[in-house]
Amino acid sequence: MSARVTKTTPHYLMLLPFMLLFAVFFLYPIVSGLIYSFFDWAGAQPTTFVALENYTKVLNSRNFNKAASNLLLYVSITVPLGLTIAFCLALLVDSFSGFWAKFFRSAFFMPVVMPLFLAATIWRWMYAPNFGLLNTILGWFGFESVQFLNNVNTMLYCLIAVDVWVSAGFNMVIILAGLKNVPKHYYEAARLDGANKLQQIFYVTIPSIRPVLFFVVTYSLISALQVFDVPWLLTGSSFAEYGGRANTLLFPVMDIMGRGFGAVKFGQAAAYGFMLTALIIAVTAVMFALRKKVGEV
Amino acid sequence: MSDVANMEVSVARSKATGTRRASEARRRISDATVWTVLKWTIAICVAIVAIFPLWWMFNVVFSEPGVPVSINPRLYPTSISAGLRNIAIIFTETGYLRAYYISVVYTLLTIGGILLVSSMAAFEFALFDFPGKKIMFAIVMLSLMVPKAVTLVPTYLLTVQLGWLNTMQGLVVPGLASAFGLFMLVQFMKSLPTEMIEAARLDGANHFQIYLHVVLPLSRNALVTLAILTFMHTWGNFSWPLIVAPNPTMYTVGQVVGLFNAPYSHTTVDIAMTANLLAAVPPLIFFLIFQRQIVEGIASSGSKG
Amino acid sequence: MSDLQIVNASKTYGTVGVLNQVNLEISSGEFVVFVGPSGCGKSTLLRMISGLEEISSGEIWLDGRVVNDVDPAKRGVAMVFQNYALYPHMTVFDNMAFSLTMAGAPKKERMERVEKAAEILRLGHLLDRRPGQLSGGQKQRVAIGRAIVREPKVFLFDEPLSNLDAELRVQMRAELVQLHAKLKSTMIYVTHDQIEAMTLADKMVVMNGGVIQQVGRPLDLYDDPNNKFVAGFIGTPKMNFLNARVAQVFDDRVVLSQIGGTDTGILEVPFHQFDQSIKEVQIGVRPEHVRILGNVEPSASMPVTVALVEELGDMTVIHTDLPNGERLTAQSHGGRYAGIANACATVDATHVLVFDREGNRLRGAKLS
Amino acid sequence: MSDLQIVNASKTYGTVGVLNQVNLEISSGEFVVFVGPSGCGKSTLLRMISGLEEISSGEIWLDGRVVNDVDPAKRGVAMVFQNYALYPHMTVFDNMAFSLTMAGAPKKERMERVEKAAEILRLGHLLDRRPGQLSGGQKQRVAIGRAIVREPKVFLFDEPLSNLDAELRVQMRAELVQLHAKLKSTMIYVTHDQIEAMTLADKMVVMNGGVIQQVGRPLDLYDDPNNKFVAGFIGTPKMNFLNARVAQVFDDRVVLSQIGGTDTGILEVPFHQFDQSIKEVQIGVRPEHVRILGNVEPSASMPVTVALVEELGDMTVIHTDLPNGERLTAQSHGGRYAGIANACATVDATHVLVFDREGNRLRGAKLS
Amino acid sequence: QEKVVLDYWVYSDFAQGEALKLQQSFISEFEAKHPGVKINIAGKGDDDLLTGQIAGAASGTGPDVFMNSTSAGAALVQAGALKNVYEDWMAMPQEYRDQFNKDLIAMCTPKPQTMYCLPYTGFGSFMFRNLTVLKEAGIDPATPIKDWNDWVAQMEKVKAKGKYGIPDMTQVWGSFLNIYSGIAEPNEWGADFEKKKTLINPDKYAKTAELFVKMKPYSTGTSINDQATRDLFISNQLAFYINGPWANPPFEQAAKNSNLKYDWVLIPGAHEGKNGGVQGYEFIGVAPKKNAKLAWEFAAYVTEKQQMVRWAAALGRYNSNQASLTDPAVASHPLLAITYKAAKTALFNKPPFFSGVYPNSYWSAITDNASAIEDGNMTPEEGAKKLIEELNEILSDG
Ligand SMILES: Nc1ncnc2c1ncn2[C@@H]1O[C@H](COP(=O)(O)OP(=O)(O)OP(=O)(O)O)[C@@H](O)[C@H]1O
Ligand SMILES: Nc1ncnc2c1ncn2[C@@H]1O[C@H](COP(=O)(O)OP(=O)(O)OP(=O)(O)O)[C@@H](O)[C@H]1O
Ligand SMILES: [Mg+2]
Ligand SMILES: [Mg+2]
Repeated sequence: MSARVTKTTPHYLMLLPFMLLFAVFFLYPIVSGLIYSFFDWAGAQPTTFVALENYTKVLNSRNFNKAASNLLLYVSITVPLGLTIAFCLALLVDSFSGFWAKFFRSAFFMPVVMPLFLAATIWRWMYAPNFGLLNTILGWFGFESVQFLNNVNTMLYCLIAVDVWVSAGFNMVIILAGLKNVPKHYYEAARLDGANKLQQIFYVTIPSIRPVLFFVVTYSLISALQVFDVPWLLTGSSFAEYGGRANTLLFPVMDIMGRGFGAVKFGQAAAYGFMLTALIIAVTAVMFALRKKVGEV
Repeated sequence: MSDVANMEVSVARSKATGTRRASEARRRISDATVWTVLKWTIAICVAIVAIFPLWWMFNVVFSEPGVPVSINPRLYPTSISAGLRNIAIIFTETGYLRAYYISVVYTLLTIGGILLVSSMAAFEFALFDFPGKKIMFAIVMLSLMVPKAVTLVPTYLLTVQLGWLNTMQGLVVPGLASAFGLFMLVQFMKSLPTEMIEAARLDGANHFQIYLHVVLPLSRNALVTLAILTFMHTWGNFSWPLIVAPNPTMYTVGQVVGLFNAPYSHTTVDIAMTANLLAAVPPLIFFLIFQRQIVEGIASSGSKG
Repeated sequence: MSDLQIVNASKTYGTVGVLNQVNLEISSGEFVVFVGPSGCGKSTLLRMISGLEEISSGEIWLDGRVVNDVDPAKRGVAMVFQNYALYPHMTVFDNMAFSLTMAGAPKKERMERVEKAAEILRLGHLLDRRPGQLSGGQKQRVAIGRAIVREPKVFLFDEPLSNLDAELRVQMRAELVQLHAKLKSTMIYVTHDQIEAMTLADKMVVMNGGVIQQVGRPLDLYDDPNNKFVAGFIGTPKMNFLNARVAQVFDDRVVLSQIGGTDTGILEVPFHQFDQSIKEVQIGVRPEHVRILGNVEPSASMPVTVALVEELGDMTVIHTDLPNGERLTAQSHGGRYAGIANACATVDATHVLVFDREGNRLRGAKLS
Repeated sequence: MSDLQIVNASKTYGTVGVLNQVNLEISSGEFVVFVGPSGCGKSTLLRMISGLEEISSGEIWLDGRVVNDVDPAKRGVAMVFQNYALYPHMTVFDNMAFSLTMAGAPKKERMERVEKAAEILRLGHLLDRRPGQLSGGQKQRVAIGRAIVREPKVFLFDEPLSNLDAELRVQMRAELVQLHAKLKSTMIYVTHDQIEAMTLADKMVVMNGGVIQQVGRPLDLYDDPNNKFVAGFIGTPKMNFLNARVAQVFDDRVVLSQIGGTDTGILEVPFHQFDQSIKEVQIGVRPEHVRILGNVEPSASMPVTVALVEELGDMTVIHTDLPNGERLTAQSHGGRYAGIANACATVDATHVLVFDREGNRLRGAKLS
Repeated sequence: QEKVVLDYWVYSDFAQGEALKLQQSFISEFEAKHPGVKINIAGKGDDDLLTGQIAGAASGTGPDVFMNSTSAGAALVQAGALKNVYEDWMAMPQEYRDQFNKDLIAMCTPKPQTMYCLPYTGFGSFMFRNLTVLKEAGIDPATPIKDWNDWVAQMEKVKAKGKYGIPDMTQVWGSFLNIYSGIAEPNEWGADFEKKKTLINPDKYAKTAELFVKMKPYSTGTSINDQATRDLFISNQLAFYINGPWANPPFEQAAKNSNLKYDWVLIPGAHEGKNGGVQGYEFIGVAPKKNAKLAWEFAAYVTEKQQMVRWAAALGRYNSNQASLTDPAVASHPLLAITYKAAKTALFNKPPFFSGVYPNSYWSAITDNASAIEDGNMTPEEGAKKLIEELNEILSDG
């Protein structure tokens, strides 16, 4: 018994710093956030227990459905699109070698390195009506100026473009690393079997890097569900006013921030946050279940 | 007679094969060149799209003052001296240098802390079995799914209770138990050969020495990758410093830049852009120095998902 | 001094038994080789000796004390891993000195002991390199060097040569023999390469399915195996096993018939006091004791069909099929195969081993 | 029909030449084996034939047409890779049917052809499994099956057995022989395992450093190698090479002396019209033609020191050192080594090969 | 004697350049009068200021004395960041109290005996005109713009020369209000939090929306906050630009560097004699903390006439200390003069202050509705009706 204890002690000692910090600075705030979500809580003022009122208020609020449907649409486009592009970029970089491979890899990764507020400033300029870069180019082809960021039909796609631009490099690098691990023989066998480039991608590359893809998909999903800063900056949001025209770029986390710091309803913000958490956990669980079903190679 | 005929036939045939080969070769070459041209075109275009914003900002900073920015696309720098003047203004007339200092210290301490704390934990989670391991790891992973917006205020209140408002430890310590970092390192360390650790055990290394002398050095790529990602994340972290270190003596670069970006700020575009550009420089340098490791590091962490 | 006793050692993973009641004695200075097919538990046994694997039941005695609960590093054993497990981030010197560093030995001592080991293994000029800059054989030597530095009582090797190419293996084998002669430590060596086992072992331990099948000098196992498994496992080409009927039993020999399903397949095998109750046996014949003759058919020869001839220069291996479908392989030296399709085979009865239906060796009673 | 000619083929990577002016003819139905040390260009040559590697100069003709620029899939060749390259995410059936799927063959045809191949290889019951659920030998067979399904004119094998354990290798070797007999296709096989090469090849191609050293039947290469490389490469234990002086030349023999640096090391080697200008040669003697004698010292025997004895059951290999430090290995069968340390060695002069100082074989003039 | 340290938070532009210098001299004067007191000034961006104050109030560690926009006042009241300074206020001499804008004092005192702050600086919006563009379009800047129709007519002329008339005024609630204020009265803006009803007058809203529809062809499509809009103005592409005085510095610089010629006028109203415009104020508040007394004294000091005169004179910025604005040193400042004029007719930005927190979708509902009408998705009348319903619904949702 005591031998067992001494044997496992070093493990817990090594874990201690992390778990202690984690418990204090993550677990405790999460738990207290969860508790606050059942209270009417406006910062310093005394809190009163309101049971599930915060949750029902959020669920019944005008913005909730809008934010939820925005999120759904956004996630269902940006994740597949972003990953497809990242995947293509990875293939592209993989087809180079030596200096150029490194060069393009670094170049494509650049947006990941750049602070977001910078990226947003520049994209707002690119999207500007009439004189923005995009509209200038459209103008050359005789198209009318589009108010990209103020038109409910284009706003979401503008956001997705920026989002893909920001995240593609990161996903690309991960996929690229996966590509490097695919044994060359698979491709050679497929070539001998008469598979063309596209078929090689579908029959060899994708199945071979499935674990990497799983990681990338899951991580992208989790991040996309928590989307916040890009639409916030792109719409020039403030706590008083956010979400862009007709709330087209309103997402749950934005609303959480707004309800907290704008309307000073932290209880509602917390309730909202935990509903989102539940959604994220559900999505992740589905992902893991799917992986089990498909079977790990 | 028949010999002659044969000869002719064979000549004809060799001619035929000759021309067919030539045309085949041509087709192959043209296929190849089309593909190559396409490949390069796409790659260069994407590279431009990726790098352009930074380039543009650089040009805005290094341009003749007073020329409207957004309707005269700046494709190249026009005035180096103006840019230098802008930079000088930023450094002399604002607390930028101090903010640089705070940000660098904040970032480096965070990186150091995260690498240390999460590598120690990852070492245990990835390589050993002990009671409670699964449940602890699961809880840590679940925390990844709670949006930051929810915990921001409770964490802040806690930090205040600790008396860490406007202190470096207030900035750094609450972010050290990074679930993402732990996850990444665990994935990487799982792929380390167990023999290496067993060899060290036989060589008399104790638990901590195995971590220090064997596992840490072997995880170098993953650690560097985590360092880069942490650098970018910490450097760009805005909301936490904002509420936990509101004192101007503790402003980070992000906050100072925020002052320039405020809608009612008096500053002109080029000055604001200079502030922005200067904020982008350190992560860029950090990335360029360490970018080689990032692929290998992420590779082994990603592949096991 | 460094005697090793393994007493009733078993190992289970969950409910799966991997080693079953293993008993083994190893004396100081012996070179012991564990052989057996993949998955038979060789590595597990070795790792139990090293202390890396816990022992489920039983005891391991080293130098007269039970070491079941002694820390691996304190048992005085050193291990060389299959893939060397060199630390890629350290130089050869640091790799070799690692255990001393961990023990806090002063620099001077480290230098001395590493250099001594390096000299033995001719590694002196490589001490500053990293493992990545070494060839396979050099890595191998560094891995051994790391073990030598610790001056262990017992060396443990887990298939240390399996990653090397054929030529290097032959060379490293010779070096190991010399090393053993020089150090005179106990060495325990795991392999599934027979030639390695036969050439290196003072004592060979044949394992199968978590059970020790036989322990002994290599040639004793070759000549006098305890059961079909050992007989078949040792020797290439593999021993032939043929079913036979006991036709007649004499005091000093037994007459077996129906070999290969033929009437002419009759052998008089020298055997002291054969157990009369046994009617069916299997015989084991090594290919070198089978002769394939041309189409002549002497009595006591069996008709065979030649299935495949492998001419390997000096040696010719002829695979034939007996009328009942059993395979009979013959091996001959020097001559070249004449190219016959139907032939006759004779078996040297004095070298025939007899097994019961369960595969256990039947031995004649010892003459008192 | 599927004749293969390789004409002046060379391959360079950048400035590094890997294959140098290779010329080779392979007739339909032949089983050709490429052997050679690691890095000699075997795989490269094979891959050039398959079309996976481009040819730098020269031509490859298949069935009377140059295929240099033909797409790999359209050459009618199939390749079996060292690590099988089975797609882990597909069932055995899908793996085998992959080429047909790519070609858009209808389901029925796929079923038929895969089943036919599966029958040949006894894979019928495995078609629904994934490669991860197969043993090494089964994977190997699936890899071959995938090739068979394509009904290629030429099969290419790149060390297909090197990942299998010894026993399975022997077994698979036999299966390959049978397969070749059944399909009668041209097969080209790369290995660096001699036994594999000798047992499988109709024609053996020995390569070294990107150059073909000799082409011929295995036993011809064994008995009559063109140079020291081929002589040394084929045969285990390796042929002994000893320096010798030409003492006397007769019309039908040559007398060599100072073998092993000893005065008694004198051999009269049958040789028709030895070139008188040559004074120094090297002789090659296979271990089986060396005999180690007890302490008796007959004339024409050389004193040797026994360095290492490897007793492998039927075979005993004795490594000895000659007085001048040259190594002389002897091999004997049947008997057991007596345990002498100082001994004498004799060499069978009729089996001695003579090489010049550059390692090229010196052959006697043909008798007209 | 222990040193008392007061944290003093201001908008970022108060902690930059000229403004900072002035603030620091106020501080040192105050410190000189109160030995043992030290005041730390910190500048913050808009949202950051609010975030920090709310978080600070929640933890009791916020700034001691701070400014913010009156429009954020209600949120700060709710967060408990503001001390009731009614008694301190009443303790001040009458003469001091008379210096302030009466309306604002009323706004700061939403309930009897409850006063949350001292009104501090402020702004009024007006219209910048690019004289080069007007000249090109053949418009005489000296003739005042009579009403909306006149205004639109001018824009048409500008557009005929290929230039733009005005930014898109529907994108930001502030720019919307700049137009709406040209027709509405103070009691037709804001919300009644008791009844949970908006005060917007639907008819006047519809009129405003009609104007948006008319202006649309002449609009740049960019919002007033976009850099592109300012750049258009600087590069003589845009005739009218409506914003507060803070927009002036870049124009001033451009006037120096690239000969921008511009002036400013009041924002045209729907009919002659009426002008549009928005006035907004910053207040200075005191946290309910230990040193609230001293903090109050400091707040009272900086808002006092002497300081506000210096402030207005140096920066040309408006404030709520009416007495200071009439000071001759101040009245002559051109920017201040126009602001002062504008503020007389302008509507408050988000009234009523300090009583109810506007739900976060209130303001975007207005701009969304206006944009939709501008885009032709609804008629102005339909839109107005819908908007009122929507806003009332939002208010009652809480
Ligand atoms: N951690 C484990 N959990 C469960 N079973 C295990 C574990 N380690 C080994 N085994 C099983 O124990 C048996 C013996 O394994 P061991 O590694 O000792 O075999 P081996 O004789 O060394 O084989 P090889 O020659 O392939 O190395 C195998 O059947 C293996 O599957
Ligand atoms: N892509 C390449 N670039 C440069 N050199 C190469 C490349 N591929 C092979 N080589 C070199 O060509 C030579 C021949 O390689 P090849 O693979 O044909 O050898 P091999 O005979 O098959 O050896 P092995 O038995 O080890 O498989 C080697 O020296 C190798 O280093
Ligand atoms: Mg093993
Ligand atoms: Mg090869």
